[in-house]
Amino acid sequence: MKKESESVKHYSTAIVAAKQVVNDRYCKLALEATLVAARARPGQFVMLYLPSQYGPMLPRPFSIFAVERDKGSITLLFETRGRGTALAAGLDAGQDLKLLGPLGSYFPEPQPGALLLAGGLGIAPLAFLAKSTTVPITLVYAVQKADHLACQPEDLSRPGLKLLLATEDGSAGFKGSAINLLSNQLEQASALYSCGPRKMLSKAASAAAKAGVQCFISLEERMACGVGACLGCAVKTGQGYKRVCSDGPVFQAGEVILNGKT
Amino acid sequence: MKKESESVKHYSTAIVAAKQVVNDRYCKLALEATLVAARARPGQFVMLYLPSQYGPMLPRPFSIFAVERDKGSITLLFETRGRGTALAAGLDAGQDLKLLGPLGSYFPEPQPGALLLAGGLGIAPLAFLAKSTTVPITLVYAVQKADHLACQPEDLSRPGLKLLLATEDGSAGFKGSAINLLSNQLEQASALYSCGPRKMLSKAASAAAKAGVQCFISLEERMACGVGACLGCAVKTGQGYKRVCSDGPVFQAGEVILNGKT
Amino acid sequence: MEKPDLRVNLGGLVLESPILAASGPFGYGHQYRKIFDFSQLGAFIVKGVSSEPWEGNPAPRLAETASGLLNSVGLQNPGLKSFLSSDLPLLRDCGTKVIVNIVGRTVEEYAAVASGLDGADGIDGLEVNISCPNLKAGGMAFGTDPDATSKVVGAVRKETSMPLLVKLSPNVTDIKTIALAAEDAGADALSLINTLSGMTIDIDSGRPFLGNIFGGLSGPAILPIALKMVWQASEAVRIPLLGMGGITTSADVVRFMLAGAGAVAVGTGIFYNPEIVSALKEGLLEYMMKKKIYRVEDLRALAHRGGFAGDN
Amino acid sequence: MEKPDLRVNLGGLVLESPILAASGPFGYGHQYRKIFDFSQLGAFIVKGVSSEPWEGNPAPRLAETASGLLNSVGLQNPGLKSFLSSDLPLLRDCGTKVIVNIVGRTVEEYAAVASGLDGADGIDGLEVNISCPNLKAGGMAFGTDPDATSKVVGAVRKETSMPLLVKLSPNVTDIKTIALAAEDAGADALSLINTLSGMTIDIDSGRPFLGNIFGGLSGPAILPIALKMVWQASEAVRIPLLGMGGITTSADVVRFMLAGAGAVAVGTGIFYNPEIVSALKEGLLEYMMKKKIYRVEDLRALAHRGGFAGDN
Ligand SMILES: Cc1cc2nc3c(=O)[nH]c(=O)nc-3n(C[C@H](O)[C@H](O)[C@H](O)COP(=O)(O)OP(=O)(O)OC[C@H]3O[C@@H](n4cnc5c(N)ncnc54)[C@H](O)[C@@H]3O)c2cc1C
Ligand SMILES: Cc1cc2nc3c(=O)[nH]c(=O)nc-3n(C[C@H](O)[C@H](O)[C@H](O)COP(=O)(O)OP(=O)(O)OC[C@H]3O[C@@H](n4cnc5c(N)ncnc54)[C@H](O)[C@@H]3O)c2cc1C
Ligand SMILES: Cc1cc2nc3c(=O)[nH]c(=O)nc-3n(C[C@H](O)[C@H](O)[C@H](O)COP(=O)(O)O)c2cc1C
Ligand SMILES: Cc1cc2nc3c(=O)[nH]c(=O)nc-3n(C[C@H](O)[C@H](O)[C@H](O)COP(=O)(O)O)c2cc1C
Ligand code: FES
Ligand code: FES
Repeated sequence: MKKESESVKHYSTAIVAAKQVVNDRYCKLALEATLVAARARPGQFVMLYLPSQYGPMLPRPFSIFAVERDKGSITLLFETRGRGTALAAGLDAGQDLKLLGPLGSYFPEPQPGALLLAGGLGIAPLAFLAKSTTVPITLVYAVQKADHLACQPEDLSRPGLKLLLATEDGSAGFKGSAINLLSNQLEQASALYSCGPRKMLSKAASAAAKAGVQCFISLEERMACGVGACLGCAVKTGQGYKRVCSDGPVFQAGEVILNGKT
Repeated sequence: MKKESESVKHYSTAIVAAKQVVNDRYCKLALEATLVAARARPGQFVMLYLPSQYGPMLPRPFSIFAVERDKGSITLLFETRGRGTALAAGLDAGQDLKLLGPLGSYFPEPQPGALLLAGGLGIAPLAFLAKSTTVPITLVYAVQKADHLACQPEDLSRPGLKLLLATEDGSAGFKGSAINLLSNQLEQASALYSCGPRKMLSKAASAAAKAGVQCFISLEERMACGVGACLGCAVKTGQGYKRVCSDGPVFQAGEVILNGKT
Repeated sequence: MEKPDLRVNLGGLVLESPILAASGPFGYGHQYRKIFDFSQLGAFIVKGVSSEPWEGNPAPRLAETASGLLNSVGLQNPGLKSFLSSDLPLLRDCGTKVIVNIVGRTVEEYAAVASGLDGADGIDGLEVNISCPNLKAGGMAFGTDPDATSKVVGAVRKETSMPLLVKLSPNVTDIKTIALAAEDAGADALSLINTLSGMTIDIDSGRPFLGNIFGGLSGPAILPIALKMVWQASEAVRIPLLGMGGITTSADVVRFMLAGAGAVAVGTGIFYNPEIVSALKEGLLEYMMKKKIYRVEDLRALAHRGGFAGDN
Repeated sequence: MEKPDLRVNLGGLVLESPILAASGPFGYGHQYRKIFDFSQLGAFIVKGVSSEPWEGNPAPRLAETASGLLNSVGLQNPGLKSFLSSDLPLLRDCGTKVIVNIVGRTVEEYAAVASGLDGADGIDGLEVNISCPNLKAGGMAFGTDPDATSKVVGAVRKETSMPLLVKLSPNVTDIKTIALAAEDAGADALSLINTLSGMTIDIDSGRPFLGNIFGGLSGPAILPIALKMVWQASEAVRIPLLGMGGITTSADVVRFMLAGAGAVAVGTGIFYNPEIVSALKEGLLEYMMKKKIYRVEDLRALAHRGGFAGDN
């Protein structure tokens, strides 16, 4: 994966251009943030400073899901989970908030035949990656059940993209684990790009290693600064702890240790 | 003053019937709260549990400014000062919130010739008191300058009420300290009822004592429970500390110690 | 589905629910009896009682801080006699067990209150608050020194055969030493934590805000500190723990139990929500059903034993 | 109107502003130099440096709590050599003074870092973090014992003639004893407070949330505790104090100064608002103009001397 260029962090005011409540779990937020939109690369994220009426709150990291460079806007896709995402889901068009970004490393440009594996909300950076190129690639999008599709297949489709859905209960697409679906595709893949739950990443990385396919993964960890200063977002690697926010979130799979005491 | 009847505390849901932003300092909030409206007496207060999006917050005490028993509603009048009042001013008609009340002691019924002295927001309980009776009384309403009239004279007027305004800068009514204005009125007064800053109360109480006129004052103190349990809202009296929330807020002036280390 | 069993044994006191009212915020109880149903409580802990009346501190006594509350009530109380004649009768038949918190400025004073309360009708247990300043030893709180802790607890233990809780101060370098001293001196259970010492300043006057300058910090702000002290105490002693400090949600209740508390108490939380006790109890039941834990005792100290099986 | 003078002398360091960056949250500084202007800072305190590299603690290392943050970074750092060759050069000409925070597991380690840093180009002072576990004395932090404090500070003092700050741990029964020990052993100023020890539990897994189980609590939640310790230390010692713990507003800055701090540092606050340093400075200036205080030194410890005249 590529290192963020050191000069592109911006702390600036963004304006909510549009909010779309996908369903009671998921929400899309389009933000006018010209500089971020101009520079964001797939895999990078932003820190959102949500205005809370009572006391300060840590900013929340969100992957960039889509970019409209002409409009100077970026879109985030998130699940309403705790306080931060509840506040984010409560924003309305026209409100402003602070934002820091684009942050972190990004995916290398996919070559023809690249295979993308998204688990759950892991779709956010991979949707951006899939749209950032026109070469033929395959995107496997795996969720527990059809209800958990944060993003509809028609939103993802583009010429040259082969989209495969997988659900654990079979309520949409392939029934069963994404890893099973993956194994059939891996042999021919030029590289694997993945984002999602740790356990899925770990299995995907092993499968890729076995198949001799390069694998890039995007990680999540609790964050405070988002810029590599506080050393809070540690992930264990062969060379000691690295920072998810600035050494990552995109790592080469072989670099990081995903199992055991991390 | 009279002690609250022990059985009338209610913790219930109130609905915002109307909000009126008087100006950038003051705000009126009408709440549908049937049981409170039915039982509230002038001088009593309610605790407002303001819904805050981030973490818990202590409830805020507010005097009851007006009651419309037929509509089952009460009105509060407040100044936007800190977090709590900012949240209160941000409420909109139709929203609900929790409320505990009516709480505390209340003023004895005014006899003809009663004199009421309100300093600043001290107008809230005295406006209710003035409207609760039809006997002829005098209300002195003192503020720093005309801008600080949280409540317009026409809102207060009723047959039999003599309203005297005082401002420190002369921008409305009598120019100068309310206490000067008071001294002319005290001799003929049947009793003095006062609410406002401690220093004003203390001077008013001395003047009343000198004139041999009974004096009732309403106090404020930081509160947590509002019901007399936590002993947080202490005021020094001849018999040790009393609780503003349940022994007061209305006290006989002679009872409490208003100066020095309290 | 089976309804979970919430009973716990707290140092000999069998309680119907592990959620108690902490000493202080609820006062002597009668004010809140009109507001929520006391039978929802595992026990009610009465505000501190001393042998003679205490006047308390000058106003203001309360200041709100970020997710916290500073109070400097100063253990104002009407004294033993008045408590027994005026307050205790109002608590009889309140629907739950009654534990009385006792305070003193000397070992003798503690012993005197304990002796005066021992066996009184309507009292089920005692809780010794050792955060009071030791007048004979320069004003440091008894609970900041293991020897002073031993002496107070030993003296009270002699005066009562009731279940005896000892309430620890968090303002110490090492909670384990104090916990052990209290256990060795005869405590049946430990309550922790009391408030952390703090202050605030009014920038307008340039003076300390509280009349007493210093106050005790309670509320959600202190929860992580309380949780750690419960964790540590549960590794140091064998007697049961009553965990408290900042509880406002049923997740907080669960956290204290997983850390080692057999039961918990809510204090400042009652100010935020007068219906908190039933909300916590409902939330705890829901959690237990979801986790298929049928006896609340089984939650106790689970986090020391690796948590739940599997990797949720 | 005259523009207030913000200069302060912190143990021999003359600073242009009394608002500093606390050790840790800003790391080694270069990441934040792109985000805010370091010349707004009175000084920049670098994250803890040890003689050899420290790996740090397992993930997760951060947990948000009510108005607070738990961290268990574990003083991960690249060690003295790498700091001098890779990090320090990036701080040269950063626009403000640089103070380096030093950590160790033995007295010798502390002395070794101090000796290695002494006189290095681009360093204006040292800050000894005595909250580290004392490996030779069972793992209790040096800063929880006056003798251990003396030894560490004395050893470091011998190695450097630079201004020496000693950073106190709040996890103690009596901050005054430790403050005095540090002063007697040669500190030029004291920094307080470091984080309070705490923890949290993931109720879903039933296990401690942080990889290291325990972490340090910072942020607004701890401000009242920090303020009291600064108040107490300022009554115990003569050397200047650098106050910190939960600062997020200029009112907080003022509170620490009124309580006795000559200067303050902001830590966790930078996470909430990357522009906090200039916001605090502006707010402080506004307050001083309003209060007609023209030298920030005049605010120091004013609350001990009765605050402002009159009764606002
Ligand atoms: C690089 C990165 C990219 C992300 N992209 C997305 C995205 O595109 N869409 C999305 O829905 N979520 C994303 N997340 C996770 C998202 O940040 C959390 O879901 C969100 O912070 C939850 O906040 P909350 O206040 O609602 O929950 P709370 O549980 O109240 O959060 C409490 C704390 O935990 C942190 N936190 C909670 N869950 C996570 C998590 N899984 N990872 C990191 N921190 C967490 C929060 O930041 C906060 O500090 C991303 C996380 C990272 C690190
Ligand atoms: C019995 C009683 C009746 C009151 N009636 C009115 C009224 O009718 N109109 C009105 O505008 N105000 C009234 N007040 C004062 C009102 O409660 C405070 O202005 C309000 O709490 C400020 O809250 P805040 O969150 O906006 O300010 P903050 O400063 O953020 O409040 C912080 C804390 O201080 C407390 N507090 C702040 N100022 C006061 C004060 N003067 N008295 C008591 N507590 C205070 C708050 O309750 C809170 O706990 C009354 C107070 C009491 C005790
Ligand atoms: C207003 C108030 C009064 C208190 N009084 C007492 C007391 O009399 N005796 C005692 O042992 N603890 C007393 N406490 C401490 C509480 O019982 C409890 O230990 C502490 O507040 C932490 O819990 P919380 O955060 O849930 O309030 C008091 C606390 C408050 C806020
Ligand atoms: C992520 C993080 C890392 C820290 N690292 C250090 C450190 O290396 N050395 C040190 O003395 N203090 C360290 N601290 C403590 C801070 O300098 C400060 O004393 C404490 O956080 C309280 O201030 P605050 O509430 O403003 O953050 C760290 C704090 C945080 C939050
Ligand atoms: S969040 Fe601070 S280093 Fe990554
Ligand atoms: S506010 Fe609790 S006793 Fe008055």
